[in-house]
Amino acid sequence: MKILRNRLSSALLVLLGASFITFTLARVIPSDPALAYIGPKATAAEAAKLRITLGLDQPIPVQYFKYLIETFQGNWGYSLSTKQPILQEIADRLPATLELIFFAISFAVIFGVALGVYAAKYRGKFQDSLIRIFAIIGVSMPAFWLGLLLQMLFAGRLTWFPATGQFDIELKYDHPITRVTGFPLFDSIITGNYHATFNGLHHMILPALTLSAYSFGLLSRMARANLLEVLSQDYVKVARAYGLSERLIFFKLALRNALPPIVTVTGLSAAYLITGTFFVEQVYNWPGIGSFAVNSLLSIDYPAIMGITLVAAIGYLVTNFIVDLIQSKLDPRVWMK
Amino acid sequence: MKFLFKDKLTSMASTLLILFIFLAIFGPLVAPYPKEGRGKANVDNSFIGPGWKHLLGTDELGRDLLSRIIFGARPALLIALAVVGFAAVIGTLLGLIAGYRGGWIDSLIMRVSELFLSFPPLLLSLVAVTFLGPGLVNALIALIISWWPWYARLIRVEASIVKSKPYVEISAAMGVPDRVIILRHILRNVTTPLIVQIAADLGTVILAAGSLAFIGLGAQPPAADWGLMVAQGRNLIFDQWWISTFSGMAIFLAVLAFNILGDALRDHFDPRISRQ
Amino acid sequence: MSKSVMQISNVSKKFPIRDSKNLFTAVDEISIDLMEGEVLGVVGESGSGKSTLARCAFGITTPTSGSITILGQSLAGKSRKSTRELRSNLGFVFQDPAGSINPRMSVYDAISEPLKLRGDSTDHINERVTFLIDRVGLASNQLIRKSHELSGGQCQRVAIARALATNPKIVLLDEPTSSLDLSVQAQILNLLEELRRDFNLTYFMISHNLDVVAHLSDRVAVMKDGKFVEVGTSTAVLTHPEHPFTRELISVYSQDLDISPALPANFNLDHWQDGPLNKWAFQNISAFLPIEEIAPAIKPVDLISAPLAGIEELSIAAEGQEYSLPQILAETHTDALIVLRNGKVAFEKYFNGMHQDSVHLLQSVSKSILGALYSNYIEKGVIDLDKTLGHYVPELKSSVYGQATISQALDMTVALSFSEDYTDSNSEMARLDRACGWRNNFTDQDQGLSSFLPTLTANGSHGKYFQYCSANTDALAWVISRVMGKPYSELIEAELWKPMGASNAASITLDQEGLAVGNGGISCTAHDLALFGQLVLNEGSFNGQQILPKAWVNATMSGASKEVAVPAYLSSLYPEGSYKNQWWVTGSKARELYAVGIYGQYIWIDPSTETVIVKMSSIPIPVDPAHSRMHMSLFRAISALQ
Amino acid sequence: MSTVLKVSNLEVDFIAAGTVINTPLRGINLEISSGQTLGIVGETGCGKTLTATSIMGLLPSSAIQRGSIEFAEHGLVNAADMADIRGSEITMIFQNPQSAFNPIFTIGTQLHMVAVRRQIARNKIEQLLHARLRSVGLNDVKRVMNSYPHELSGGMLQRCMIAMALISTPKLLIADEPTTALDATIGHQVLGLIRSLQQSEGFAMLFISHDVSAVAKVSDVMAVVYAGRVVESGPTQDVMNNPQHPYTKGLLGAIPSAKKPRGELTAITGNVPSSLKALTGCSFAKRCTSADAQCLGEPPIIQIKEQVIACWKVAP
Repeated sequence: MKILRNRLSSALLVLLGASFITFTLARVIPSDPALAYIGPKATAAEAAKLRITLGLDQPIPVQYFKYLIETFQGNWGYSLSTKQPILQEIADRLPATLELIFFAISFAVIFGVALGVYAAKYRGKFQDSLIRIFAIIGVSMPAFWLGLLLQMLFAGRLTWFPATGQFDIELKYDHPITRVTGFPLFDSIITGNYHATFNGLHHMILPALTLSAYSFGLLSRMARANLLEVLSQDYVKVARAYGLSERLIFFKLALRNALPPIVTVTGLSAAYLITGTFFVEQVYNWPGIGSFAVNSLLSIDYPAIMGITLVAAIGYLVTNFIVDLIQSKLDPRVWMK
Repeated sequence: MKFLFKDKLTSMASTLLILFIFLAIFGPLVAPYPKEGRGKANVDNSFIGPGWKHLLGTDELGRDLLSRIIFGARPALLIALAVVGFAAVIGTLLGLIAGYRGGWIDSLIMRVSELFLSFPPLLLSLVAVTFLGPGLVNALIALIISWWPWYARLIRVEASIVKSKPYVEISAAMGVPDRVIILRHILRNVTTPLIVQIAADLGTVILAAGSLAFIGLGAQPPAADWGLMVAQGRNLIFDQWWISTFSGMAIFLAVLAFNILGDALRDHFDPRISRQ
Repeated sequence: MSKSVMQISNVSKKFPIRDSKNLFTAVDEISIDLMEGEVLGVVGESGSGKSTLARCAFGITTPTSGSITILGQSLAGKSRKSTRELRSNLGFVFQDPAGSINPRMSVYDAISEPLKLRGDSTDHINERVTFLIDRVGLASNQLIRKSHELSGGQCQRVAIARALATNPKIVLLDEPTSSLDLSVQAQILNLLEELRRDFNLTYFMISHNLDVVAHLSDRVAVMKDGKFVEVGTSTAVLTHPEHPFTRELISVYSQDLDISPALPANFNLDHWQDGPLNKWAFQNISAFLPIEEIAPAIKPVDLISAPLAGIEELSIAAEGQEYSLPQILAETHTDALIVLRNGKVAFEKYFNGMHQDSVHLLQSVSKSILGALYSNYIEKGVIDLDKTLGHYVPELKSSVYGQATISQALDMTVALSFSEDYTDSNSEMARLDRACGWRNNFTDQDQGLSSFLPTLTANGSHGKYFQYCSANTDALAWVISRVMGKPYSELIEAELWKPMGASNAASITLDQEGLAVGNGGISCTAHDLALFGQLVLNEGSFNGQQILPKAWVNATMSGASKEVAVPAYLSSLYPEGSYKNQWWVTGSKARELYAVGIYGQYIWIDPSTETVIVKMSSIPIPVDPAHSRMHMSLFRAISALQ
Repeated sequence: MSTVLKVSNLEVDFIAAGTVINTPLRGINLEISSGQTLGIVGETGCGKTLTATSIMGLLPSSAIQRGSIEFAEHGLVNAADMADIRGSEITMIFQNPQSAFNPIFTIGTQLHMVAVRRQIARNKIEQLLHARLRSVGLNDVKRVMNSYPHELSGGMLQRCMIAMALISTPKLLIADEPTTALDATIGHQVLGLIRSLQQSEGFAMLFISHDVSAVAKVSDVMAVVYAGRVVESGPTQDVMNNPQHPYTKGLLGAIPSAKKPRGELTAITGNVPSSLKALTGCSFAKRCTSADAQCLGEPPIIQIKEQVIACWKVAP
């Protein structure tokens, strides 16, 4: 329990630091938020007035302190481009992104780990080399390019999958999704709107595959490497000396031992996916937080950028926390460290 | 250097890398249309598909894509070297101090780098480059900002391992000054992991720089930048497919080559995690 | 008389413990002088603090307290630069040969490093390095090599050459040969001795290997837990070791191997208390049950021997028969018998392989020790006799002990659903044994006392009748350990064993969670148990101090209230008998008091004749009325002797 | 006394890319009778551990084994036969108890797995493991079973390892440097334990160590191995008191002790050869003070009473 409290307090500290870095970047760097707010055509007088209303004339630490308090109170400001509350914008878009990440990470874990294990089992053989080439291609592939290629091939040429969006546009009229949790695909399942579910899955495949390529490569490499590492340990030799079957040694012992690092890497790739969505959503016009982020970045919508950064940092922290939690269940030595 | 050609895959990667370096240096001399490579528009020739005259086709402004890609090799390699170089220097310096000195300065340096590492990868660069203003140099700075902590962390761990080696303790006990110990004993013994990390990162930086350029925060037109070129062809992907496809291919192959060689380098220097 | 080149005075080094405010003391107040030209060897096991001591002495780390003087000067508080001159008098050779040389540096660079630091000219450096490399037995073509091209022995030679570069006076040898093969170790040891002679070096050597230390050193210091337990010349330490640890260490390096059998082949945890297995088991509890030690006094009390005439010739009438002493002792499977008369040893005899220093399980005599222990805490007001056990240990609240008071538990008047049947493997007694780890327990139930005791329930009203239940004592042991926040064994040690001057370590068995088995788990020597008996006889005053409250002893001797009903097995033996404060009282005119344990363990105290009798036995069955009567007759006969 | 293990002319080659790169075992001959301990002593790289690996049939695929191994009533056995024998009739304890146990399973789980493999009835396993742990002096059975390896000391883990080795009541126990990773006093206790268990259980033992005094303490017969060959073997007392082979003499003379004058230990010059690939004749010749041209030929086997020596320079 004490450890949990320590973890939480250190997480808060990290968030504080992260928000400070973003804030500093936004304020100290010579781009004028006021100008960004009212556009380049504004007069100097107008800009000065706005600076006062926005509190930009006050010293940076005071501004930061104010920002912190307001953020904590849930007042994350208004987007400069959409003029909507940031929190609202993020809440509206987050579910679509989380669904995308969920499918991507599932692809990556299932195929990555399975192929990594397979490669380890046949190390040095043809299968192993093939999987390793696949994996290294996965980690070398620019997501935005892969997205375009898949789009061109499977949506453009073969028309097997839709090119963009999370659902067909007509769906809104034919089979509207009743909002329950806000997660559209999930809501479609629990409300029994299977037409929408299938449509959503159909739309999901290309973006999720694109997004998962890097994590897939990472995971299969790590799974293979860790498994081989475990297989070279003394305790595996002992297990062999005591006549335990190779099957048991490989699938029950070694795989179980290799699991903790695999979980760590899964967490790490989930973190990669957070920024990965920026590019993939851009390519597939996915109505998620990633495309919102890119638009905000391009329009220097600084309240939105700060909000998104904070959410991403929280997401990263939560991922790490979950990883640690699983880790402590998997490896009895974790809490000792 | 034999390990760079130890098997077919590695040899292919090495060859590819040599080709990229060659193009980065001599690109203007070998590009079929050097002027177009530099950015000169030739609107009459726009959107010609791949063929004998234009091996990889032409873009919206009628420029020869092959020449553009050849011209893109230099900025791609330069940004990779610059980012990794600066990040490694800053990170190594801080890591050495933290690892050797320990105590409060160690805690300070490590807490600060942890803060930078608390963002999902690339996010900090994206935010930084936004506020710095789009452009190649700013993208470079932004990437350095988010890259140095990795080196600080790596070198700190390595330095604290070397620090506890008997030869360092003996030197210190003999009265050798810290500065000399850091340079003579510690720095020299952290170079291997440093090189391995640099090799592994070069490809990743090219990928990251390409990503920044793709969403319009990196190099700006009319620069011949691979990421930018993919972005320019993005909306034409269904019809003028070659623009994005070939420019992206350049990024992919460069990253792939670096990654394969990074693996080879690591296997060579660090047989612990070698994979047969 | 040679002069001292290094003085280590009261040096301590403490390290912070992770996640704790306490400090770990690696080196604890060590003082020693290093004489010119001598080899001082420090031997100890891993974690003994020997390396830390050496590192403090040679200025690699700073001690937490204490001072170090090298050649009359101190390193403390001075910059590294200003002490360089002094440091050039020190040389270092460490354990890890490969780690001693920077893998990126050549042998030449390594050896010349201290010379360059001193600012020697290149010519001089070259000359010196060539001299050194030859002196340590390496060819000069090795100078361009790097450490990974050298063998372990060669690396160590390079390390020695570097250590000698600046003509040091004192050289630290930190496990210099530990990672070398035997034949290479011999080369290095020979080299070290040769160099020492030629250059008049002083060695401070540390090693875990007594052979190596003894071979090379003039003086040996044996280190354990941060302290020197023994310092002396090599011969003296090896031939006349004083400290037990030194003796143990020496035995490691001798030819002997202690191969006393671990467990008898027919050992079975379900039957070890019964004969004939108990003949071995009662003396070897620690071989099969987890125990905690109860340390003896630092200054043990020696009892004066004053043999009482006539004991040997005693004839005892029991069970309609006349027994001679040897006969009755054999009949009751005696392992030890001690008789104290007026505080002197009147008779002492051991059987079945026992001797003065061997310990024997006390079984329920342990309960009476708990009774005595409680008296102190009751007097101090730590424990309130009228509070319930559940009051002190909340886990017991919902059980019978939520209602029963401490005093009822001490007098065994708790009305408890409990069958004290030692032979029924389904009785509560057997369950208690399983909980204590005294029987095999392959069920999920009764895993430890803390899971068994809370399940006990009442079957009547407390305080009305005497019902002997071992569980009461275990609950009481738990209570006192919880109240004091210390293991039960430590309480006995602090309140009884040390004050009364016990000579040998006793022990108590633990359940799987580390709770002491208060009902019968103590083992001790017959001699120490007799001391304890004498302590009670003396009304709690012994060894020059009042150890137990006088009033408690008197109250105990008076027995329980007449209103408490007594079972037939007791009243048939002693018509006025009762049970008070975990002691049995005969209720006769002699005011005899006794402690008894199954299979024949006794303390018999007769104040009327100032007699204490301790008997340890291994009768094959737990309880037998005939044996009880024989013991009564035996003790009364001895006590009656003039 | 019947022979439990007989190893004749055991040779091992390591190959890489089709060519032999090293021949670490150049003809090992060993024989162990039931209830007896054979101690193998030798320095780093002499092939002690490889001999054990070879007997267990656990050589890596890059190794080629020649010679014969006979085990108890099985007669000649190959690596495939060994798959059924190891872990039941032959068990092994290892040098480093900390790494020999899997860090993420409790000791109980790991012992359990071995017991299940030995096809011990499920309801008997618990009882058997309890008895085994008690017999190696671990009385706190429940706590030990529920502990993870990092929660126990090296000495306790080595006792657990011994308990694991005895689950199947083996005919032969191979102990590979079982005390090297332990503190001297703890190691000494473990040696005593192994020896007393051997007396009560009657298994034969192959005890491998670089520590001559440990071998002298526990073994009935000993074999001195140098560079992949047994150079001298015989009853331990005879070899220790009356060594014949120059290497054995050197090794015994190299043991430091307070009784030997300082600076006068017998130091064998030079180092152990790093590769034995093209070695011919006596492998010790290069470091031997009494070697001459004759020693380049394969050394004869000389028998003096019960001692067997492979040397040109020892007179029968």
